[in-house]
Amino acid sequence: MGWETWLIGTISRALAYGTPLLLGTLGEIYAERSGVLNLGVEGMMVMGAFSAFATAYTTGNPWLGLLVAACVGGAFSLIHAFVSITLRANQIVSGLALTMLGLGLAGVLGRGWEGKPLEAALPALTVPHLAKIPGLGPSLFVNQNALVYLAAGLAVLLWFVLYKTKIGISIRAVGDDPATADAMGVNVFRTRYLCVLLGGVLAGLGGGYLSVAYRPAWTEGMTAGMGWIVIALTIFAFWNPLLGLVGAYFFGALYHLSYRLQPWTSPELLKTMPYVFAILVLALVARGTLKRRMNAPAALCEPYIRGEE
Amino acid sequence: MAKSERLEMRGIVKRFPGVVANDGVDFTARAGEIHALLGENGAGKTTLMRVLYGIYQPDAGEIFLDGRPIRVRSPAEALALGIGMVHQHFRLVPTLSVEENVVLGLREGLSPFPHLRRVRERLAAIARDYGLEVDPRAKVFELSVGEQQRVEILKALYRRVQILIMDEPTSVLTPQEVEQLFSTLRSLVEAGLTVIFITHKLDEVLAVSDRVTVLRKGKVVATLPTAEADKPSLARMMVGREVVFRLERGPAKRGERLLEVRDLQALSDRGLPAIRGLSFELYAGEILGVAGVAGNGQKELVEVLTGLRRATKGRVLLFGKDLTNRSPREIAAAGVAHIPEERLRRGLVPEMSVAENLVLKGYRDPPFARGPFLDQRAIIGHAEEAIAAYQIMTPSPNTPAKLLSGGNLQRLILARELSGQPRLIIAAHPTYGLDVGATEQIRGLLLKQRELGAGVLLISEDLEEILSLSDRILVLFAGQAMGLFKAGEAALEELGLLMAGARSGKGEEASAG
Amino acid sequence: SAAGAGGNLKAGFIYVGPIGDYGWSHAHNAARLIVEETFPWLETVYVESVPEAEVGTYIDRLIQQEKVDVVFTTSFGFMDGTLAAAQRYPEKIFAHCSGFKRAPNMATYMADFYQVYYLNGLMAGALTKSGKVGYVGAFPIPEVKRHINAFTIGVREVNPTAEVHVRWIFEWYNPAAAKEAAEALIKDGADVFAFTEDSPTVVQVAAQNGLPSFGHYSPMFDFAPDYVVSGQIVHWEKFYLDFLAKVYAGMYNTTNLQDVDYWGLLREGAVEAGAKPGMLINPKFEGALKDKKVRICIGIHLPDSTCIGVWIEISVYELVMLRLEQMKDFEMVFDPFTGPIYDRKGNLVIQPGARATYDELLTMEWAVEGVVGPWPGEP
Amino acid sequence: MRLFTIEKRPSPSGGLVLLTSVLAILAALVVAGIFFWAWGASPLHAYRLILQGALGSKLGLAETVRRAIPLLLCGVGLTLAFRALFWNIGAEGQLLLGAVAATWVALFSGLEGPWLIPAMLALGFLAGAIWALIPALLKARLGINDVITTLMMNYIAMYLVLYLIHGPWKGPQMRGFAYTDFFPKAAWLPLVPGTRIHWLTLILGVLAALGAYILLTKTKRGFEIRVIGENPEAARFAGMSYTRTILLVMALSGGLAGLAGVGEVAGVHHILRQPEQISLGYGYTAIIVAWLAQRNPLAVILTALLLGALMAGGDVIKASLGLPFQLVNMFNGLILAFLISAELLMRYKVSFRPRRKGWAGRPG
Ligand SMILES: Nc1ncnc2c1ncn2[C@@H]1O[C@H](COP(=O)(O)OP(=O)(O)OP(=O)(O)O)[C@@H](O)[C@H]1O
Ligand SMILES: Nc1ncnc2c1ncn2[C@@H]1O[C@H](COP(=O)(O)OP(=O)(O)OP(=O)(O)O)[C@@H](O)[C@H]1O
Ligand SMILES: [Mg+2]
Ligand SMILES: [Mg+2]
Repeated sequence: MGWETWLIGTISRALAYGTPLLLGTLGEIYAERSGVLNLGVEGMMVMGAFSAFATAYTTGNPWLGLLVAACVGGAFSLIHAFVSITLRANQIVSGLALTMLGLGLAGVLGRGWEGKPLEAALPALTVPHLAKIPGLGPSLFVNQNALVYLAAGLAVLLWFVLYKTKIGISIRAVGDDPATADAMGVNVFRTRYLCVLLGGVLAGLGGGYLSVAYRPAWTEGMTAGMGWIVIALTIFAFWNPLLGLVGAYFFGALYHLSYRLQPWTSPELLKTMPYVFAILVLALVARGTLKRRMNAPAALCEPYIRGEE
Repeated sequence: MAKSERLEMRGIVKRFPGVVANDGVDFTARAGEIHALLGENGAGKTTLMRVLYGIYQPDAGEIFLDGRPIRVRSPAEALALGIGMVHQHFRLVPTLSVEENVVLGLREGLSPFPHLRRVRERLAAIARDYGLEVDPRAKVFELSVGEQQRVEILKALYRRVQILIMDEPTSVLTPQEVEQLFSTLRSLVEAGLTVIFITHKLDEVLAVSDRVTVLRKGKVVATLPTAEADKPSLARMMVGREVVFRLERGPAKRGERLLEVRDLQALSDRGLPAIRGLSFELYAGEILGVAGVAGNGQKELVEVLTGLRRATKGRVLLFGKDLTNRSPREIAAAGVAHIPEERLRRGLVPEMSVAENLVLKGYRDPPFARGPFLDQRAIIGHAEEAIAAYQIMTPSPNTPAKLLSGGNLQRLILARELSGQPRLIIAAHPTYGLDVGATEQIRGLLLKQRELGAGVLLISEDLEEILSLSDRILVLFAGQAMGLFKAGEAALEELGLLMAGARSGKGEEASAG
Repeated sequence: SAAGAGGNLKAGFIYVGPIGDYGWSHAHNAARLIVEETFPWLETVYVESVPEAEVGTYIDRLIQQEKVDVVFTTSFGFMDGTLAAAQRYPEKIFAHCSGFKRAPNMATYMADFYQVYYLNGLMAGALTKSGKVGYVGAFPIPEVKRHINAFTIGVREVNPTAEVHVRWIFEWYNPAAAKEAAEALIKDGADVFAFTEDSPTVVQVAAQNGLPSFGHYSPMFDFAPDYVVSGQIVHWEKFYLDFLAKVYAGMYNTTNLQDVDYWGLLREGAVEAGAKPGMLINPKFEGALKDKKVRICIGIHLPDSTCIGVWIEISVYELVMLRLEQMKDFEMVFDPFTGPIYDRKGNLVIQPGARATYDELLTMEWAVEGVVGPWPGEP
Repeated sequence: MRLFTIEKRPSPSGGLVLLTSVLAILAALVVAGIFFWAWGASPLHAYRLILQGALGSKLGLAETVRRAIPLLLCGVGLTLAFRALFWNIGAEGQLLLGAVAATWVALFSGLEGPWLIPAMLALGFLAGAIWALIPALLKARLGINDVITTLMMNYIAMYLVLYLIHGPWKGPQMRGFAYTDFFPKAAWLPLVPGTRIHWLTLILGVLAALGAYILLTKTKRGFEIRVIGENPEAARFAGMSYTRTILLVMALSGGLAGLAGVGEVAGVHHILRQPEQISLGYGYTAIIVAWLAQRNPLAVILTALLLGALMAGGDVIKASLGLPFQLVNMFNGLILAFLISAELLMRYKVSFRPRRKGWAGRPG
């Protein structure tokens, strides 16, 4: 088989598998940019997956399912926001609690929803004319979900907002130096709440994509650790939505290749790559000015208490 | 002098646990004036202005702006009312660019986009008008301190403030930069703004202000036109008694050479050269003052000498031994005491007890340790002695250090650092932020160590402190020695020139001698 | 002993996965519900998602606190824990699914699909156009390898040059992994799918790409009515009904289970071929299967294409029916693992005319000719 | 409008800590009770069963203690790391490495007889320690975030175990299934008769708790650990080596988790199997254990037993109530969430009245 078909196949799968990762990562980037580490991504995603499926199944409308998933993910993230921002509790522990809670709750609620085929799945599209472009067409425009393009568009939009708008400046300021942002009249609490909320909404949406588009069915624990890859990806992307896009597709490609390359290499090796890469990337930029420019938001993980800088 | 009272604060009271920082303060300021707010450390200047800027809510009192009563609930509201403040510690996000910092928090129009081009144009115009040039695209962490201050002023002006509060703006500037700042301030008041200028330096009050209000212990002593004031009278008002401008100290009895620094080089946190070929010597029985504007390598020098930072080149000989790049522990063990710049951040463990803080360095050795174990009884006993000897006010040796007041924290540090009879004391800003009593006590302690034959390396931004304590003065600029003077030889303006980077032949000669 | 002879019985079921996996544990639980419904004297309890090493704990709980008389443990990983418990509680009855260790009070049981996979392989061989059939396997263990080999034998019987491409996901249950494995196979050109994994993912992926597939374990017709050709369906209740009835009647007791080993194939009705119960072949595919003709040897078919017997030409549809009847026959006149069979390295693994023994089936590590892809543990 | 005001407390008293912890657990019980109720089980009945199942019988008690063993070992290690402000989320991976090392000793080292168990313990400790030293070094030398690295290392450890059991270590006696062969009997940890409690590891856990307590409160090293945890800058200033201390702490923390791994494979499984079967999330649950103990190693003995009881109670949820097992997960999440929220009550004084004077009041 020619290398073009390999490339096309890999790209097209990278988009499909990378999309839920991308959605989760975009959200986590915003949350972390505002200074809140949310380790509850897995929990929010799985809640999103369940609620999307249940809604789409009952109403027959996958888009409604996605909407509900976004709302549920958002609502769930507010628990973390409340505990870690308002109550100033430890963000790490709160995030872990959220993951446990989400996996448990989705499992409990999801009882009885297993083994049901979803008629109203989000259909895969083939974009009429673009699909004919040689090479590019089949990689990007054949048999993909609308959400794939939505997520990619969102990455660009969120990049623009973060780097080119006042809102983005406020978010970055809140994550790097909340005291100064506060002094400049930026509402630190509100900014953080909104960013965490956005993180939850996008994680929920990513979970929803899994259960109504990627593999239209509900089974408990169906996120299978994606939430943790999202945490790794956020670092890998240096908290930049565009790099998040690249990273999500890269990890998507790796995941695909761990099956594609099975005749030649051990799948465990390829599957550890996201985690190994996350550590390597951190080690690579650990020194010098790179660190200043590309490092984690300075106030990440630190609850902001006015007057306790 | 304009007639109208633009701002009036009446009967402002602000209490903190254990202190009344503002005790019924009346304060007025007019359009088109520079109004100096003078007072000692802890007099309540910053607190009063923070009340005005909406950071604190007063416990009593009212504020009028152009005759109308206002309530300032937050800095955002203050800005909306045309009140801006440049803090002692800058409020800039280091990773954002200058223009992004200017835009931060701005509520101008409905568009979420910051219109950076328009920002840049207006910034350029303001900068031109008031002599405040900076590159709008530079990241703040790449700027010098003086430039950062300019960004702060630009930020306020961009928000069209009518009242600009500057909290001790000169402490981080060279005399030349101070001059430039003053001329900027003058052009601001010519344009009709009100500038409130916080300081505890008399010369600055006389040099720049139109009127002055003197605060002491949270109360207003007087408000008067600067023209009617002079240095001694202001000083009396400020301190509440006659001020001796020179401390009594005997002549130096220079002993053996304790410290020899040869062609030292080191990098700053940002990886830029911070110390660039520095050489000097320090002898037993003398105090060597290091004068210089903040950010010219003082911090790095202290850190290299105490083992907290690596020298990239050069040598540090302590007591004749080469201790370049040795660990803090080895250097301390050799007999070097370190009174650090950042008391709470570096010098103490706030959550731990006074007793434990007192053995922060000595815990390794007897009598505090027996083998791998700590001897609690010895540690408490030692704490009780130190508390008595250094008059540390604390409920008990087991009280967490964070509950102590600033002066007591510094006494605690001195008690610890001076306990092992050090031969060399490196003191960074030892009296910064302390009240007069504590300041005098601590200066006295340093002089006593000098009498006992120790050498003292004194780093301070307070020129007056340097001049009054030092036997010799080293001027540091951009990581290099600009000159070395004997006490009494240095004139203030010459020091100022050197601090600003101008070379002088005389300094070179002195360093040879 | 509490168990047996007339008194009411209480049976405890221990599952390794969640009952909602729509695979293995789901199927056992469905059977549990059937037996409970059928026998008025029977009460059941179950525990799901039991970690392998915890089986002993849960048996203790079920026996000491829930007072059960019979314990079923349904995962290979439970084997030694169950054996230890059988020794701890000699007065209770145990049955362990998929293992090979027994005791006087511990039987074993297993329903195996290899014959069904062979039937599905026949159909897959007829339906593939690319000559590549995709197979997603959970773990490279003998059970799955047996399935793949039987399936491949079926494929090659109809389509001698076709290949079965295998990808492993190393998990019983991971929908995303199954999906990407299936997608990888599609990218490699596979156009018909079978799998051994506990979710309907592969069926869905194939259908999304307009490709036919075979369900596994539970009826998966509903997940893709236009694309599920046939599949494997298990009837664990066949075993549970028989075993519990015999315990109730006192035929099985705590002393005579040492050699009780249920091995359920088509003949026993423990497994069924079909897209859903009663639908052997999805009517949508009947036409294609009837159109495809093959020449088969009735007799002994040697590898050099000689036939000791007669050659006949029939449609694949008829062939499936024929083989099904032969395997269901009490004599089991046909079995896919009948020699000569060569592994893909060219070794003769089953002598001409011989059938794979029970032991050979249970320890099967080799891959037949036609299997393409990684094969961990290949001799 | 703010509904409550918050002021910092100097230091919480022991009684307050206990009270708030108990309150948090009660709150979690109430919320979880709603789910029991919604599932058609009377919460009171359920809790009674759980209590009985975890503590009210010999079987329950034994199970509680057995589950507490890995929690105790990991939890003590985590208190040390947390005291030094090192966020070790990686006990799970360190535990797995201990299990891998023990397996190697048992099956491939060629050692025999009485040497096996000591060698397994030693190598398990070492392997866990080495695994933990990687993120320790990365933080001390390069300043890389510890939460992230320890978390990522868990996954790498997981795939390492998977690789081993599918590849080189797959047991020839396992009929092709992905397990190693059984350990020789000499490599099985002795049990308390009639239970599954591997007492050797239990004793090690209690000793570790005592040792860690003495280390922290009575020794020079412990003083350094506490100073570094409270104020790393001051520690550097005082000439304490951050690198050395963090390496020591993480070696102990990872080593203890490694011992927990040895206990699980040598005391419970006697083979190496799928990672999520070897550790039932003990490394993560130990975070709750250490947190509940207020990072006090002695208190870990109690909190490990408490969480062990919860896990044993979870067995009852599954076995006797036929409730979905995820309720256990949910319940743990709830406790954790309430617990950290309750910390606010310990560290701050919260008064539920709106501030009259607008903006936050306490300040800059
Ligand atoms: N947030 C606070 N909490 C408690 N006490 C405070 C607080 N801020 C200031 N104080 C106390 O109030 C008093 C006045 O402090 P303030 O900062 O206003 O003095 P200042 O005149 O600005 O001194 P300096 O010259 O050192 O800046 C001091 O005793 C100080 O310790
Ligand atoms: N709290 C901290 N968090 C992260 N990194 C730190 C922290 N404290 C120190 N480091 C980093 O750890 C490194 C080593 O610090 P350490 O105090 O051990 O220095 P050292 O004593 O000179 O080294 P050595 O132990 O090799 O002699 C330094 O690069 C420092 O930046
Ligand atoms: Mg001040
Ligand atoms: Mg060191």
